[in-house]
Amino acid sequence: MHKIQSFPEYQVPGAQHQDFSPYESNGGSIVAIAGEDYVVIAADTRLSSGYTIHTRKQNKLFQLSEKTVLGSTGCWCDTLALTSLVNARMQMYEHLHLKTMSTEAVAQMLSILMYNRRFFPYYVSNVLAGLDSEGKGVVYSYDPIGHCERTTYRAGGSAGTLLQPVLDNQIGGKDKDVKNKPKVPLEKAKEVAKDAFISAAERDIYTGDSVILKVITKDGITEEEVQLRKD
Amino acid sequence: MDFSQDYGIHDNAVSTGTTIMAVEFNGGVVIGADSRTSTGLFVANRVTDKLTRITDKIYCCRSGSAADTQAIADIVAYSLNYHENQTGEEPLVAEAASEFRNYCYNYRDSLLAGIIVAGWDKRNGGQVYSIPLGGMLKRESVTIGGSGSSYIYGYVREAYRPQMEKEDCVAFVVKAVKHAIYHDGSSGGVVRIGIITEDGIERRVFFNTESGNPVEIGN
Amino acid sequence: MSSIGTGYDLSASQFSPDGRVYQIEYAGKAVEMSGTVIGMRGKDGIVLAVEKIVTSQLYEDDAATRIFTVDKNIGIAIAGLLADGRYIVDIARQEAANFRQQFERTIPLKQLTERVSAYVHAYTLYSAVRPFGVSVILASWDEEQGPQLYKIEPSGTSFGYFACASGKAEQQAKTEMEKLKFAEMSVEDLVQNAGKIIYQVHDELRNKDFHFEMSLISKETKGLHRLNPQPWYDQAVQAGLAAKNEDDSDNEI
Amino acid sequence: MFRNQYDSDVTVWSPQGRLHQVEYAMEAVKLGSATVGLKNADYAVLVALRRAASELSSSQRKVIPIDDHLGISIAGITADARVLSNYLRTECLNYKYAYGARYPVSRLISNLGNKMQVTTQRYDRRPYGVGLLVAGYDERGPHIFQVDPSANFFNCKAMSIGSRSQSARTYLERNISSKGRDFVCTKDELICHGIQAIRGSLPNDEDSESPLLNISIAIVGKDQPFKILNDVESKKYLDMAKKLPAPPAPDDDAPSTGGGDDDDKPGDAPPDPQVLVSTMER
Amino acid sequence: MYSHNNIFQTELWKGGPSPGQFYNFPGTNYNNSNTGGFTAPDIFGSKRSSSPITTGTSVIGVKFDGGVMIAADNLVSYGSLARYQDVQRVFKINEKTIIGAGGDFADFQSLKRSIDQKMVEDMCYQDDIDMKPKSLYNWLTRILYNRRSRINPLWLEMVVGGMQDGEPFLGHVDLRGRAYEDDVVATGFGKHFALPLVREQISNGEVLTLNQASQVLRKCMEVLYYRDCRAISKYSVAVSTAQGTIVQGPFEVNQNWALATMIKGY
Repeated sequence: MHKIQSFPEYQVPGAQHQDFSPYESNGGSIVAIAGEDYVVIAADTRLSSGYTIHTRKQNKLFQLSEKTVLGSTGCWCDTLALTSLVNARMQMYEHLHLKTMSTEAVAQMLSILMYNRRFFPYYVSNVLAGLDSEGKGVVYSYDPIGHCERTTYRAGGSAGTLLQPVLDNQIGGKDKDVKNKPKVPLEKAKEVAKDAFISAAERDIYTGDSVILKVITKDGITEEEVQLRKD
Repeated sequence: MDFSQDYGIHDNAVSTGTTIMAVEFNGGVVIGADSRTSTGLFVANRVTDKLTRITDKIYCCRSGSAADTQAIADIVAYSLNYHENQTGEEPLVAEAASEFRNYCYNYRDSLLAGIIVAGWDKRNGGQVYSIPLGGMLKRESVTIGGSGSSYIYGYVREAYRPQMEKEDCVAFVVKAVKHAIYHDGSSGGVVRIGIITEDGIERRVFFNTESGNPVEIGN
Repeated sequence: MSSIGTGYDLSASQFSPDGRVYQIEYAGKAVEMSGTVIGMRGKDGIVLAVEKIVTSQLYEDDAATRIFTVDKNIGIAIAGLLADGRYIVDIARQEAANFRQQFERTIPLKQLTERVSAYVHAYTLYSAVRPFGVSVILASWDEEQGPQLYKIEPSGTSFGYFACASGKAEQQAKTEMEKLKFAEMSVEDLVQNAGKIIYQVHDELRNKDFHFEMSLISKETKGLHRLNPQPWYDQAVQAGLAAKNEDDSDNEI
Repeated sequence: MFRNQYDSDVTVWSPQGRLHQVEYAMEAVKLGSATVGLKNADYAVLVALRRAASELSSSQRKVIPIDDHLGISIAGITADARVLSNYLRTECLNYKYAYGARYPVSRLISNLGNKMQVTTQRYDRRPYGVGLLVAGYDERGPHIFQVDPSANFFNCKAMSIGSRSQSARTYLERNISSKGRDFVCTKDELICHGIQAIRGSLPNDEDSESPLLNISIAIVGKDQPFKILNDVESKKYLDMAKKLPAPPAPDDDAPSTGGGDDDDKPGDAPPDPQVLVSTMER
Repeated sequence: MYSHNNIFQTELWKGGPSPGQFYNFPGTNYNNSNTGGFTAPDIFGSKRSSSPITTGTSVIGVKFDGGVMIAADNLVSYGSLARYQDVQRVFKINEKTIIGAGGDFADFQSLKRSIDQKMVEDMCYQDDIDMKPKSLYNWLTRILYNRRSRINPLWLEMVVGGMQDGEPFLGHVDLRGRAYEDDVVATGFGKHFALPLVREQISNGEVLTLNQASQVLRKCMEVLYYRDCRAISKYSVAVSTAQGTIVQGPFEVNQNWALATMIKGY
């Protein structure tokens, strides 16, 4: 609008120049926990900007295949664009190679897709959960520009920093003797994930309403929903 | 002392800081405008003609950057002339308005143009279209534009009657523009009027006097 | 036309010594082999009708349709190579869209015809392409302009008509149409005559099976181009069948 | 060398108003092994004969998935089919990306037709030497489309193209329901009809009862994404179909339905020309 | 087109379309000459992303039993000037889809022209397939995201509604391409004033009837008229049910100023 400034008599009264930022934080958290033969991934369903809640039932888990689920939060428009791109890419892969993309392959591709926008990043926090080619549960976590790390549990999104220590303690067994780390049974993983979200909803205004939890095993994917605080 | 810096004559673009207006009446449209063109505080032209011909029966009233609006008007006039040759029929006012809007919208970041398109065609009679900054398009039965228009919204809303007689309509437009000239520093000079009907345009000039006629004082 | 074998008839960019461009005329032959297509302009509506030759029992009724919508109130019927025809229809749609983008209204049919015929004509100028093997009938109707009808030939020439025909039985259809007074015809008259003509000109000895297709633009269709609209479609078919039976019984006597 | 002076280029009309190059391209379809497409109220099915190029090679792909709701089977030059299938896949992906929906089958095919038409009108191109049968499912139900090298396409109740496909078409015509709409039968029966139809197009020296009968079967329909059946499933349907009576022998008196023919061809067209194009097929 | 200092030019992914590069979107080819070369942003985005000038305020959409309803007032403002007071901001797209728009009205008119052209294309195919609300919603999301990614956004906030496979659909898209579906959505001021009013009514999972829906929208428009400086008292409503779509209005909101008589002093 520099032009209008050289014509003061044409400045529109009441019209303010609005700076445009392509980014917006829409909140939301993800927790994923992998076990020997399962992986649990959960995300809340609140979509908000600042103090405004847009919707209380936004699913943030994207099922990419029978064995892979992506949780994505942050700038919601980037999430939408990124996930449709991943879906398109996965279909192209399937046509080319006549098989469905493995979780490892999706993980690598996601990293590349993200890095492709290194200088105008997808402003999202991604956690990818799935079964690897040996049938073991696996979690990949990302930063917005495509750094990719394979782990067994991860919290991400607006309450990620709140929840990661909980997981370190409850799942990672960081407080225990390193040698006798207990294997985490599925039921415990689910309980920890739910509890984590109940706590997060207490302290993070961008997390709440309800949490959707998906469990991936060799028999398929099951889904359940737990209600959270709605204020 | 650098005169140009204080008065912004050389470094400011030429603007038709303006009052423009168009009204539908029962047989065509009346368009009107003041005649002041300014650069900053300096009146660059005191007898400007802001009623610009697009075709014989379609005119536009220009406000905003003089260069921008003249350029667009030239392009649209050329394009509609070509269109007329192609179809063998007189262009519609709506077609002219649509063309103006296309330029104003597509280049909205680079242009400063607020345009009123008015005219008469066989299909829809007299029509007035408003294209403000930003490039939206809206048909209205009466519309005003330019910096001076803000001072006369109340008057226009109060005094306008749908489907007026020609001379009533002319008087209404003259009076409205005069009010704007009186209050707006960026509008001034004479009131130029165009009356577009089936037969083409009839143009009149009203001086800024009580009667609208030239008056010499002191003789 | 003893052009064959002279070598002057192999390219659209070549005249023969007697001043003809044979490739264009040969393209016209493709039109003459096609099922008959007619367009008729009435008092307050316009109709297109087609004798669609059915070459396989396995096709659906709507397979290889020869009537297309170009814009809300503009229809095109094609005689000749259907693939070429569809391509022309695509061009026409683009022209209509461009006009709409520029002027925010539907393109006048006269203008659309001019644009499309210029395109068809361009394909008669170069050796790198061949002329379109189609004859294109364009129809439109609106409140202000009323019914409009144009036809474009493979050469790229175009004319306006009250009624016109193309394809196998062009002559026969024309003869039938010349008996009619179009300026006074209602929509009902139009569709019934369209049915009659198509059923009458169909040659059962050469092509056993055909499918009747028609479209209508008028006030009754809300100014929209509609393919096989009811109840007019049934009216046309009934009129056609009746006319055919009459003809058959004439022949027996 | 040439059969006549008007058949050298796709840009040359013959004095009869024919395009010999396009007609020759149509012949390429007849060199490919046969494929059948058919549908009932809810499903569309493709059945294709596969043949190996040599003893040592694997058999060619006859059925190509395009999208979840759509796939094609081919007869003719396989490499040309790949170009077309790439185009179709890209279109479907783009449509899905933009609209989050499945590309309506008829619209996709008419766009394909316009792409193919260009190759029949330019000096620097040749028509695609491949025929396609498209099986798809969208909000208008299941569809079978036949696409020719001439850039013509037809919405079909059922169809067969490829070598000796006439007998398959005869079978389809005789078995289509009396109303003449499409097949009224279960999904399993529909697939068996497809197999029966294609058995009639087997070369005489191949025993249609042979367990080695190498066919591809694909299905798409209501709540059924496009799927090529695996060997076990195919075997199941082959066995099921074998229990049915053998298809009627091609009837010499059967009307020439000319499914693969351009409908602009005059009724008294001369016999099919000898083909001079070489193809992938051996 | 190539310039060596353009960091986006670096090809990390060869073959196939580069990520995010899909076509069919108006304004996508900003280097393309036929679009007349819109002001193209440099690699750090346009230095002066345009501000909205002629704007519409809130749009509200609710689902009800068997349909969707979208309401917006009839004002397009020019800054603080209530400039155009009889403008439709809710539209029937076809028999299945309705839309309402707030934000820069010039941008919306441009988008609407693209949509109208799509409706003509739908007709041309002669296959009785109409664009469904979800498809339009998805398409708008892509367009808006595309423009925001070029730092040249279409300054819009839109509500898309209609019937999708027999079920009501209601979605919201904004200038960044942020999109979501819900039983009730609103834009601008409506988010703060209208959403609570509607949510209150459906808090225990109730489904509104058509009548209740139109009453609650009426209440919302009244409150917005009181509390939104860019609202007027005249509004229109678009309704979509299995029977089709219709735009109704303009209506005048109820007004109650009795309170004013009781106030004296500050």
